Amino acid sequence: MEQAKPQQESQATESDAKHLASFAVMIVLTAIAFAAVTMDIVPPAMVVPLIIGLAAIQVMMQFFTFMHLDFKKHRITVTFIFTGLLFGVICVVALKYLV
Amino acid sequence: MSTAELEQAKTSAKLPPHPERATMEGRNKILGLWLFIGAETVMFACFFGTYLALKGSNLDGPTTQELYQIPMVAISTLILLVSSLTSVLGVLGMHQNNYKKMMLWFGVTVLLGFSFLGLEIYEFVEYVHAGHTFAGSAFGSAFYTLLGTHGAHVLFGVLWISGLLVQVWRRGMSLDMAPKFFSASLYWHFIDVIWVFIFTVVYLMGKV
Amino acid sequence: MTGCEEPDRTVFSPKGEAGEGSLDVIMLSIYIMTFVVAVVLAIFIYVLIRYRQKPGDNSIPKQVEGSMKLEMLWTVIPIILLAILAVPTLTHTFSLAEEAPKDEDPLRVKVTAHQYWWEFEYPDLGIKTAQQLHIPTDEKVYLELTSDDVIHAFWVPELAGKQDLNPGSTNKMWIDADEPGTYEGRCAELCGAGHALMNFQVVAQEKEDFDKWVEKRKNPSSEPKTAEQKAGKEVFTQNCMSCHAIDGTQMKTKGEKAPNLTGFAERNKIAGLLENNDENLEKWMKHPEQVKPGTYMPSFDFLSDEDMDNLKAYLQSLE
Amino acid sequence: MATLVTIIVFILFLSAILTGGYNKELMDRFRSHWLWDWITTVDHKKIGIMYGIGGGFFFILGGIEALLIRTQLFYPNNDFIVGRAFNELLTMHGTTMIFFVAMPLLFALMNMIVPLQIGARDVAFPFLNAMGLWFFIAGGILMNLSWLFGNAPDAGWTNYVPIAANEYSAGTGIDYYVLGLQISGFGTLMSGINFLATIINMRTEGMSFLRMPLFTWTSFISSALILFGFPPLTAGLFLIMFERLFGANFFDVAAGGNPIIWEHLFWIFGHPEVYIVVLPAFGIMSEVISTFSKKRLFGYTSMVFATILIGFLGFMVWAHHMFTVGMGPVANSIFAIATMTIAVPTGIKVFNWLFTMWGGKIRFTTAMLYAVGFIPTFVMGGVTGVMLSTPPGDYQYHDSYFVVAHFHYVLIGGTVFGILAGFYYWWPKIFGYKLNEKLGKWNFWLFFIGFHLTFLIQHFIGLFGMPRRVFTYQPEDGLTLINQISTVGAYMMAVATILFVVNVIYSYRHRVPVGNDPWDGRTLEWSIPSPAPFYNFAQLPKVRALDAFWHEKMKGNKEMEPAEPLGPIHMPSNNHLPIVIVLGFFISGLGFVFRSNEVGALGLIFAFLMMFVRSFEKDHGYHVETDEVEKVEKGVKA
Repeated sequence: MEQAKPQQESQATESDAKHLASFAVMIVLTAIAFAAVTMDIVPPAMVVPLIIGLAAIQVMMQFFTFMHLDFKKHRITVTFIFTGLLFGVICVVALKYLV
Repeated sequence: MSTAELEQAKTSAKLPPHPERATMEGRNKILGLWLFIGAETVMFACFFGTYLALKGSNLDGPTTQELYQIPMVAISTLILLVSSLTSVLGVLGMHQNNYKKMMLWFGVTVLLGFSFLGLEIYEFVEYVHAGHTFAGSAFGSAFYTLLGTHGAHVLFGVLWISGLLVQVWRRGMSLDMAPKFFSASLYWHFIDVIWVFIFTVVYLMGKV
Repeated sequence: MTGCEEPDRTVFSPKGEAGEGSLDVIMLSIYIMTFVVAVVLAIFIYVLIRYRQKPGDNSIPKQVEGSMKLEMLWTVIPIILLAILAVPTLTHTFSLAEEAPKDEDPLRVKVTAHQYWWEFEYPDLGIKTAQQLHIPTDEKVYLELTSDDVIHAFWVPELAGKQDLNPGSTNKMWIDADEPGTYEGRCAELCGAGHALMNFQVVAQEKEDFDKWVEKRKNPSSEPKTAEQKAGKEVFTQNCMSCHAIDGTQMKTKGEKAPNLTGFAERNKIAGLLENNDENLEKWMKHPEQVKPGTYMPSFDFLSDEDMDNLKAYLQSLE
Repeated sequence: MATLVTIIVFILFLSAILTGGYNKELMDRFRSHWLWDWITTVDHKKIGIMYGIGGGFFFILGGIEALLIRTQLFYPNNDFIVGRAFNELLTMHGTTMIFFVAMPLLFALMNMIVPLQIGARDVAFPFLNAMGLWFFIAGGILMNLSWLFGNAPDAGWTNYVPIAANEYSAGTGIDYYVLGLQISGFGTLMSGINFLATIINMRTEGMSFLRMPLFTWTSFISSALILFGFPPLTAGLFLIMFERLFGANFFDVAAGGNPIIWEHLFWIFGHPEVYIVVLPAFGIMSEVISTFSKKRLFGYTSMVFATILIGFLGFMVWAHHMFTVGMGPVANSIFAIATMTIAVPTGIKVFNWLFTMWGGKIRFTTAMLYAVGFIPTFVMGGVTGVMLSTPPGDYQYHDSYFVVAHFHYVLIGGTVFGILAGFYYWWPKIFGYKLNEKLGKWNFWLFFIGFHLTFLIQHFIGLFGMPRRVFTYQPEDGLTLINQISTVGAYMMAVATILFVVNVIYSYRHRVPVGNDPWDGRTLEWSIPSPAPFYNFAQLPKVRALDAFWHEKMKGNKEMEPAEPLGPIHMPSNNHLPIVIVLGFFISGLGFVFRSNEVGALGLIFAFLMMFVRSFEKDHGYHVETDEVEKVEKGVKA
């Protein structure tokens, strides 16, 4: 029972500054993605993998900072979310390439 | 925490640390919302897949290259990313027992959500004038279904958070409200996550 | 009792290489599966007889947790059996998907399915026919399958397995027959009210017979000879021509909405279904909806008896 | 006109609710009625019973449809029901049996039993649970209204486009399918989330994951499959709905669409769906076999991991339903191999069941008969499943009666046998008396023999060249006799079903109360009184081993050791909002079916408004005081 007890740990780690910092990183990642597409700075073949990679990083950041998902404390939640992501990716790939 | 303590916490202004997980009800709610997010992920994946399969079928309508306007997308993205930050600041406010801060940031989130929706409607109107309509082609249908579903989620999220704000405004903060705010903010982040993929897969890849 | 006739189109008596390919895999899987079922049944029956609770025996059996060895055994053996099955499965999957060779000049047929009839076009020979597919024996015929409306499936159990006909795209398969004969085909994908009766026939002929047939189709005798047939052609022009075409005549428009009727007299079946005789032809033309529910063919019961007789005479003269 | 009337009635209704301008006295009488108690209940056991009644009703409906189908096929060129009407029958039979029979009946058992097996007083979301029930009922009714109000859906339960598009399926038949399934699908998703949260969060002290009974495990995995399997269906149904109602073009080739998208979305959902309905049945069989062999389940851990593996692999194999679609040999081969691998964990399960019985003391009660009959039947369905996984073979089997035979072996031999076994097994726990065993045995043998008579022979009908979903065949096809045998078998199953209904009535009339533990059970549910009291456990039990109750019994204890002192028990209060919210969705669905977007939108607005009302509700439930608990416990034991 992973979530049986209310967590009593200190909340010092949960500062506004930390969240602002990760927000800044997200903005930078987004800016890179937009720049990669609108300007000629990346070889054309690399653009799509690059921006999808950036999106994936951003999603992980949302999960683990903004959404307070903790690998150790919420093992089952993490399992379910990642299974969902895996099945989602399968759906996208199948619809794109098998249709 | 014993039942008596919980009863007391329900009425007092000072909530326990991590109030959203202090009750079984709260833990269930948060877990349930996470599971729901897992399900929604797969549903959106299906819409993304459909969009990818059909994005070339624009018939007489404009292509993705002609249609999408990057500056507008950039503004939408910025609005939604900032709203994600404001909603997490609201949650932090709740954790710090600072309910003014919580209300303020969630209020800002609602405003940002509405401005995103306004921008999206404006964008759709532009597209329709450009000949990109829902029934015009398979591309149009897939595009508006994906974006429209996301927009509907934004609308629901905005209404949800507004409802919670009204509740706190009328009755004051309580232990019951904590998981509700926390789940609403989870939902809001999820909407943002979907948008990250929308601007990547729909808009940016439509320009590559 | 009508049920005593033998089934006429089983997958167990393939008349071509493609059907045999499927049957190989089917038979291998049946052997393996029979073995599996036999093992399970043997243990099952033994257990049921041996370990019944006897009256008065209230002892508590030993609570066994499991057995690593046994569990490994029934994990590994199925894997081996599946591996045995997988090999021919994969080779046949690829051989059945073989495409028409580019350098040679194979016989290609474009099959288009419609609600509820089949159109067969030989693009290299310039022939179009319907409901009855003619192929030469001992030769792979490459089919290009597509649909005009909804999804159908092409199935001639004795010759090959199915392949879907999707609107908007073309699927490929090949069939062959190693002995002359008529093979029954069916639509195998639910396609609407008339799905059950969307039948067709494949006529396999020796190479020279097939060539003769091709010649005849290229130069069909479609002009009426007797007065009756001439009158029948008149009825046809007035009533049928907007949907049906007949090659080899000077008719102004050629309908594409319904089966091409060139060489109608040589078809074994009317509408792919009824035995080709005058009585059935009249039944079909007068009440098509009763014969094949959902058909787009309108009823021609308003034709006078004379017109109907003339029309039948003309259609049955088409060679 | 009809639209106007609906809108007026709707507005009156809405204003009555919002203003409280209704007859107070009448409402009070209404509220004290037992029916109101059932309609507003959030008790998982009552909800389970209502799932059972609903599922049973649709089972009879679907069964009648099946009999009509088999009657039409009794002899060649029969003209009893042909053409579109036949297509409507087969569509409604398939859809009803899967969505409105198999799933609700399993939900019935899951609702009744899972909380008891994990030592919980309730499910995680009692309110959502009630909503799930009403969504199922609303969806089922909406879909079956098509028989009354127009033409029924006619494109098969797979509902492939383009035959499901406006152009080829005239009228509103398919709209009933789309909206009915959409509505019941919401309910299913809610129930799935509810069971997942319940099993993760609400287990009692000591009930670790690897001590959970197999039925709970399979319900858990099956709920996870619902969680990820239903969204693709939801997405697909939205696409079809937009296409039919609002002129979208996902599937219309002329407008650049592609019908294959639907096939993929449907089967991405459709294959896991098969496991959703068969896994809980595996769980029931595991419980029944273990109890009536008086032995611990052989290889419990490998059973658990086999279940997880089946669930996971179930997502990777959907395209084996589409081997003939033209995906090419590479994709076909990959999906063929992936499909074959599922045979391995399934095989593990079968042998583990056999070896659970090995060395045991087998008692042939009706529940056990169903479990025993299930093993060879399901093995038949399993081996034909492996046969179907080979593309070259599948080219022949696909869409023929062979497939029909295969999935009926899995769905009846697996799911229906499982459900019946579950009912015979858990009936005393829910109602406090057993079903009659003698009638039960008649019921089993008739059903078992009728089933094999109907479907064994259908493998051959398929191999002899008869496609599925055809309303007739030709006399010269040589298929007459075997079709007739199949029809006779179907009627035998119908008699068996009637016998089950008779048994339910007879057993109720001649009910003899049973104690806590009528079967010498092994799991927690047998440690509490029968019927289970509304609060389930007076004191939550402490679990010390797998088969917790058996463990205590072997140590000489009569009861579970409590994990908490006797105290007031918190219970959720009844609520009428679930049915009211669902009513909004139902009206919305009906509105869209009748192509009235106003009513459709109004229904949705009403539903969301009611959800808002729910969010503002301050409902903390109530407490059952200790003396009342003691009174109930004594009353049951006396």
